[in-house]
Amino acid sequence: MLATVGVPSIDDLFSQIPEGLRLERPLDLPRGVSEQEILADLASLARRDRAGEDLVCFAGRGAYDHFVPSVVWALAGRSELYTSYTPYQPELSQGVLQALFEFQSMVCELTVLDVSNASLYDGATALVEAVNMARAGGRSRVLVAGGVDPRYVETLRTYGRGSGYVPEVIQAPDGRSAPPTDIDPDVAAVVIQHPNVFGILEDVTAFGAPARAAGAMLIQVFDPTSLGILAPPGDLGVDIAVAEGQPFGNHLNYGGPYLGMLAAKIEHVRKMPGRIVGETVDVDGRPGYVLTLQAREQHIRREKATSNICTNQTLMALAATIHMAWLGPGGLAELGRQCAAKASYAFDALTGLASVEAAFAGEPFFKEFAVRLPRSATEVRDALVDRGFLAGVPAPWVDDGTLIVAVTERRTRQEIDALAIAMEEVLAS
Amino acid sequence: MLATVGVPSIDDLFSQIPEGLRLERPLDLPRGVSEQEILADLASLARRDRAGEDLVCFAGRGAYDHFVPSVVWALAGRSELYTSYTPYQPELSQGVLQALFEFQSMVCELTVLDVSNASLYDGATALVEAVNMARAGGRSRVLVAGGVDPRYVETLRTYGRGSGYVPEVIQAPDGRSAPPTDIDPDVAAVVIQHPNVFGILEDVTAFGAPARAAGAMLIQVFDPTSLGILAPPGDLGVDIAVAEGQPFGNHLNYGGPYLGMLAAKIEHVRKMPGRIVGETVDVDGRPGYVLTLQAREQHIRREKATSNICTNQTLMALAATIHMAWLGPGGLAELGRQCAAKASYAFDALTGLASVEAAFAGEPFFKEFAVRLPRSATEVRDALVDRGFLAGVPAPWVDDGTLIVAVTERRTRQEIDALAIAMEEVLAS
Amino acid sequence: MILGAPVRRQGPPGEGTVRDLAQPGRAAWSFPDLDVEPTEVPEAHRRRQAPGLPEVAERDLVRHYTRLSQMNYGVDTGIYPLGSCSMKYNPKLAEVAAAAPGFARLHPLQPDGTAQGALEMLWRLEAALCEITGMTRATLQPPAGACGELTGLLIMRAHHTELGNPRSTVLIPDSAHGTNPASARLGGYRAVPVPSTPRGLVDVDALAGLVNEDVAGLMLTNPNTLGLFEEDIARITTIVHDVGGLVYYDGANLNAIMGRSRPGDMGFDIVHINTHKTFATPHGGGGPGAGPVGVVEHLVPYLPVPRVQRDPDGTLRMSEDAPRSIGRMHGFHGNFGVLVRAYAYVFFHGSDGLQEVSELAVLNANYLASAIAEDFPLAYPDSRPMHEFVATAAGLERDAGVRAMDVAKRVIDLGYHPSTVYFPLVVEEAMMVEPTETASGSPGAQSGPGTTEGPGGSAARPLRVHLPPRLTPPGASVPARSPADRVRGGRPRSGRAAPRRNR
Amino acid sequence: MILGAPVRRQGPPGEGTVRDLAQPGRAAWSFPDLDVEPTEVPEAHRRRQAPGLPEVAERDLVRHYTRLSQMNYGVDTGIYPLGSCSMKYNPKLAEVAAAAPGFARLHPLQPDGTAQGALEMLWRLEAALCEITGMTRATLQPPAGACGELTGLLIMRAHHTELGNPRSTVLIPDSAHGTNPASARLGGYRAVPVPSTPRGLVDVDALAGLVNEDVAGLMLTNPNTLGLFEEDIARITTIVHDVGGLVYYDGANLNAIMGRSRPGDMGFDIVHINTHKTFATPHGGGGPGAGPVGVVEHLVPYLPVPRVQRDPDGTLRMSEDAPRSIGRMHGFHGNFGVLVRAYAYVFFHGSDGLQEVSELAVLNANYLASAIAEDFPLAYPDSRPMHEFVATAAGLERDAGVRAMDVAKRVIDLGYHPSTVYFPLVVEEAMMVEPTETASGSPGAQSGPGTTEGPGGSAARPLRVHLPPRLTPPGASVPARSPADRVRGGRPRSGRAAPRRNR
Ligand SMILES: Cc1ncc(COP(=O)(O)O)c(C=O)c1O
Ligand SMILES: Cc1ncc(COP(=O)(O)O)c(C=O)c1O
Repeated sequence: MLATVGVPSIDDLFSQIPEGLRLERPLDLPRGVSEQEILADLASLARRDRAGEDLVCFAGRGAYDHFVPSVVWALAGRSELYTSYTPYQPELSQGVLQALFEFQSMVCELTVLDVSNASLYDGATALVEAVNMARAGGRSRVLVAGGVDPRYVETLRTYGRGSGYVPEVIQAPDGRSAPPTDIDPDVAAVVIQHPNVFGILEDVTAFGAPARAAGAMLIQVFDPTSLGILAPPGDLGVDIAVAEGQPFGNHLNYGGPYLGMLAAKIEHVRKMPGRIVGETVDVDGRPGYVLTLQAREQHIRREKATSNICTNQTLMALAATIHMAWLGPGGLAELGRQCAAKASYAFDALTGLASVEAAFAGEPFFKEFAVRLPRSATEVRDALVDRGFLAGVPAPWVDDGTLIVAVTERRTRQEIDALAIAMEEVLAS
Repeated sequence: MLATVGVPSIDDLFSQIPEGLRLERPLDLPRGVSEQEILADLASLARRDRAGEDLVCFAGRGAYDHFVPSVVWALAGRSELYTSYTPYQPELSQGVLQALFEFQSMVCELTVLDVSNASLYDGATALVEAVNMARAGGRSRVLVAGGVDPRYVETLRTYGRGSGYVPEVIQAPDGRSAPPTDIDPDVAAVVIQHPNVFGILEDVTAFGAPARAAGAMLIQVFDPTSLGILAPPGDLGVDIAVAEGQPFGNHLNYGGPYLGMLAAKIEHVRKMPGRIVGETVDVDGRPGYVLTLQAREQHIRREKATSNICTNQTLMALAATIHMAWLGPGGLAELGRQCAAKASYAFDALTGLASVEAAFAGEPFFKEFAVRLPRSATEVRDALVDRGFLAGVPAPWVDDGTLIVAVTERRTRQEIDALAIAMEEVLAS
Repeated sequence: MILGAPVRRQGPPGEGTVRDLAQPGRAAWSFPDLDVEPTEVPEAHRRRQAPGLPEVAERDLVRHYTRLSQMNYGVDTGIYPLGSCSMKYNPKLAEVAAAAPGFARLHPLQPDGTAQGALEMLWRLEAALCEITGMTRATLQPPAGACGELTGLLIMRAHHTELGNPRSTVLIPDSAHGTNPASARLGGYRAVPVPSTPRGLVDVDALAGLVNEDVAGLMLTNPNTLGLFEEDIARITTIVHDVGGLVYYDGANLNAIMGRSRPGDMGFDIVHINTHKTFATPHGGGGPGAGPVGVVEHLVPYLPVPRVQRDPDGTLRMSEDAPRSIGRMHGFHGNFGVLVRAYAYVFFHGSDGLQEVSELAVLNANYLASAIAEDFPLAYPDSRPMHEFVATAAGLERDAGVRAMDVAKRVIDLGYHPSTVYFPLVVEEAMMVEPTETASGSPGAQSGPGTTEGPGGSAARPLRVHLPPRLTPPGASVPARSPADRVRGGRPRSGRAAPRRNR
Repeated sequence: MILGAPVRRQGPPGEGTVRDLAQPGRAAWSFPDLDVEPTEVPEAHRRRQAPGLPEVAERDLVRHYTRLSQMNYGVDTGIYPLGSCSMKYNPKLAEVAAAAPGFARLHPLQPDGTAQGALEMLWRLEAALCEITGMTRATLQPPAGACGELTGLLIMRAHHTELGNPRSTVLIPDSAHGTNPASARLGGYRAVPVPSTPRGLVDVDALAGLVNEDVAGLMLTNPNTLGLFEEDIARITTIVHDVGGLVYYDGANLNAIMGRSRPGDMGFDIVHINTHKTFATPHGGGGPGAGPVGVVEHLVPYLPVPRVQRDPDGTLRMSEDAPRSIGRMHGFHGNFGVLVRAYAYVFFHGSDGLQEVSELAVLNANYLASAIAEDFPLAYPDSRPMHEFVATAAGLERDAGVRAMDVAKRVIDLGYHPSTVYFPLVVEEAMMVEPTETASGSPGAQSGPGTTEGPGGSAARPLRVHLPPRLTPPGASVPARSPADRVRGGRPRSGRAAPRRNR
């Protein structure tokens, strides 16, 4: 090959690199190993973590231990799908394109909104993108309900540094959120999370009225697993709905890859970030799928694009699509019912302990709830790890003793009972 | 659907079953469960076993803990392959047919024999089939070298009950086997295992001479992982070679599914059991693959078939094919070298212990060897389990203190050293 | 009814074998550096010439076998309506379950104490299979149905031998599967055919004339290979028992009767099960399978060793302790990995689900038989089929010169797997169809693209047949080192189609 | 040279969506029976109408998505020679590694003490990426390259802000990827284009004229998007540094120089890496990716939180403690599962293997450029390409009226993925090709079927073009609930081909 190329050695291929900039030593990394060794290395790292059967998971706050049916990765893991590139070449990408089209359709069905895109990075960045959509009209302010996860607010704050806004949290988080009062024509978006960071059901319409009155957009962060039983964003007057899509088909993966879902009313479609797949027909009139409305995107509009997103979370969206199809309307409703019932049972079990009380008594919740402990929530959680439970996520922004507990359909009554007993022991010790 | 069929109820579809023979109660089994439950049930059973990282494996005797490269099941696990039927319909089965053709070709390359089939159940039943081939000429007696694994001899004995022979073990197993002396024109087959049950390299040609002189067939049980470095059956004058193919691409699986390999000289092809894939051309002259020589098989010849085998181990053969292609000649040689070197190191480490000695000193071996312990081998092995080692397989037919130890490329020097230390401790206690 | 999907990954064959991709010096393998002293093979034992395995990069290997897979039809591709094969959907959950290291990396010769989970699985599965078939105990060792048959025949032989005479013949209906007579011979018996009646059932009078003290037993498939339940089954088993013979149940068609009837209750003594049929363990392009064999009480001592036994303290062990056992049928304990998948299927479905499976299988077969009756009438219209049926293209041949094989080829061109044709041989222009419970999930399912394009269904209506039968080969060569050799075609023989339990 | 395999699972589109398979009452789902008291959703919160998700049996679901997969081209199908995308072979071992429950089932908010394995993996990977790029520390949080760019720009902004003035513009060469200017705007900057010379390199004099105290920095890809190494890179970075600007390295083309040269040594301050390019993490049909960002010493305090830190006792933790940090770029810690795969690639190849990867990638590109030069000359014949090159079909168009897109369509018809065409825009009838190290395993590889059928290679010789551009759509509708809408085509943009390390 070198002869064909017309150079005497491999080094000559790198001759354009100026002399002083050539690395004249090997990289300071171990030399290559065999497949057996790299697998053993990674397996031994994985074994140092405690997860799955080894640590019963009641942690939530945007990432949940739902059951992933075997079909999901048996299909999403097919190599024609996972080793493929972005479907710019539609003739060679009908599989991914059609699956994404189905994904968008299902997200629209879930949310009762008109249009959806082919996935964003995750829930938090999907909220950033929704806020950018709202701010595209020229308004500046971004109001955020108190019940929105602080992690999402932090993410908004980071991105706001570049885009020129500071998210205004309406009120210190305290159970159910209070609707905005300081609202004016410079408000671009009002953001609410429902169910909120404590799992509590918010009154979304109470946010919609003032937002509409001020001409601001209402953005809801939703939980896709709730939409079999809870009223969908579209029915609550929401303009843009975003979600962390992980609970559909994606493992916990220590935080990623997940996927951001985003759906909106049709009038916002040209401001929507990311890829959109549309249906079309080929020269023979047969249906087919292509990326559409690409004039919004960075590779065409560059600086004027609606977003800089390029690589997104297609494979995760594909997994979510398969999981949603596996669930269907019946399974989705059952999923919601089971989460709600088990969370309710766990709430009773834990608040039934002498020293544990509800953090926000009387508030209806979905699959997550907050309890107040007589001691540091972090300490209690850590002590419960030794007993095999990941009991929840502390909420230090409320107080030192608040723990947020999530209960998915995957948890059994037995596990919940055992958690209650273990917590009682820990609190007694 | 019932209306189309013209019956009022499902029960009517079963009306042909005579009344007294209808089961009038539900089956006495648990009712159906969810996917989540059945997976949890099986996972909890699997966790009750000790295997893999949890129990370092030095056990062999026909089943070995070799490394299975990730590609093997990423490919053999593709659903068009593993959910397909026997390739009787060649137009729809070119994938499986071609892979089996490649399997046969590779087995022929390995063994330096002319023809091979598309897999048998396992090594032991492959030997049964080879003996049946040898006996097809009308001769009756089956002589078996002392170094053939007793488990294979037991299997021969079972099948011999139907076919009308009793395998004659030439000599009580004792290191290297002695060639047959009591040989006459009624001997159909002489069976030798090389490397033998103790891992020892046999003198195959010393068995070939008397066998040929008496007109009997020489059958060799071989270890496919040895054939990168050891002389192949075809070069040793063997008529039929059989093997347990598990080490290529198949996990231990508590004994199955594995695959039997069988290769023979071309003159025996019409006596060969099982499926054979041949190359052909289609109406356009393009190459294609079909099942061939089917007139040997039970679905055509019924009672006069060469064998009753129907379902075989195609998928395992496919996995073996991929593994063999991954290895290539270089990898196969390296695999053999590593097994041999590590076994030799382990032999030195163990026989270096004060109370342990070689069972058959001075005999060259491949990847397995026997040591003599001062105590019951079963007891020692069981004590080593508590220290995380599956130290080997006892050989009770020799004496109570003989342990057969197998060392694959997967074992590290560190693991071998640790085994030696642990064994020393156990023997000292 | 949605019957399946077109085969669209059927590309042109002839991209070459993996060897054609090879380049000297390429390789996919990697091993750790040797961490001990290298050794030398003794001169006399050394291989002189490296085997001609292909030298390929891993990416070439991956592309090659990915391509081959795409040239293959599987249950995941579409319907597989082959009669007598129960090709049903293989639940993905079973693959996940079987991959657990506690199963996949378990050595067959581990001490029992380190394999209690595996033993418990085997123990429970054995009990479930006994309940389903009405037997006392079972062996899970045979790696396929044919091996199960031989196991049963060796048990038969052992039983008669203990009574003083192994006897010499085994009766087998003429419609039986080829493995039955082949196994009989391997069991040391002569196979004597039993004729069928015009209604497709065992000719009981003929049977009565064939039995005698030299008959070791009868092998029977029920519902039989024509898809019909042997109405006189009680009389049949009695006739054989009356001469001291045993009755063997070929369980290939067990999918028709689960929870509805049991071989043991019909009077059978020995039953084999094909897990890749009834319990949806993947057939893998021809294998692996598993052929558990159940027996009645008095035959239990003959079951192969090792067997799983439970100690009084609850511990399970692989026991070799069975002096009257026929011995060992497999090098180890059989196809354990397949049995894990069978367990998953049995206990996922449970008592209610298994019965539902049979009901759906029979309903689907009857529905399909009605649906295509106009074009392809039943070969035995006087008997109601169970889970499969034999139709005939004889009328079409008379009227239009179109043969069953032409229909099959046309079905292939439409993208589906055809039914079995020309089997059973007793039926002219036979087309044998088994939809299984997989073919349709719910009554009334009736739309979607390609729906009426069933195998041998109305698809066959606009027949444009005699499309080139692409690979009915003119001649094929045996691979590798052997000379070219004539070939006797790729005749379709049997097989099936496959939904998961719907709730 | 074996370039890939024909696409043969490309069946006719239009089998309907999963919804078309649906039947009321069908379902694939199963859940355990509820083992606690059911609860009621408060009336006001209740969903009134069930969402219109499809109702399908599991087997239909499986067949549908199996079919869709077969209608898709992937690296496992054949070569992917898209320029600027490094579409290389994704080692299967990485999938095995990432599936371990200790990674896959780890909750992002677990206490650090229960995630030491994951943290160690991140720690080692960060160090390796810093060594490869010559940076001090890195964040692994950005889930893709574009997010990495924005991260870098926010760091730039924070740096300048601390110095008193965030500045207002960022310089970006006209050949840059679209994400560069888009990210600049999201970082609060105006993007100012820098022109290229006729040799395809940055016009250094023009650059010198563009810099001033209001320039926050320069974003540069090197080797640039034309596949050429910026020979004057030292002068370029100095010019920007001299006005107090920072220099950002878009690492999309890092695959060209691993072990041969490091952005840090060239004078760059901030570098992003696309793991799905350089480190072969599967691209998944458009994602996921990961876009780690490395920085020089003085920018470390601005890196996003949380960051992995090691305590004196060796314990690792996710630390939020960084008062000058720009904050959080992702809801959790980024695409951890992707990073596991990147780790597998980096440490499997090691120092020697990574360098070999770059050498092969550059060799392959140069070889391919020579091989097709007769038909498609290089757009910049005076500069030697690195790992990719831009050729032009302008001559062919003049002589035969055949355009680059026609060549691409012809290549598709031959069964391969074409190169990028019409990008970069500055080149007439551009065809941009990146073979990566995957395209060929070893020097001299030169046989096998379909070998000369390369993308834009001699395959294009017997051109029978203007085959129907099947899916360059006349118009497409936005899915689901929205009205039909005009479409602006499916223009190919970038991408790549893929071998494993050969030894
Ligand atoms: C009726 C019948 N009996 C026996 C068998 C043999 O079973 P196996 O293929 O598992 O050996 C079959 C297989 O198709 C069959 O259909
Ligand atoms: C040069 C260049 N920069 C940046 C990007 C954006 O990276 P990502 O797609 O990971 O967001 C790409 C992606 O193709 C690229 O080619």
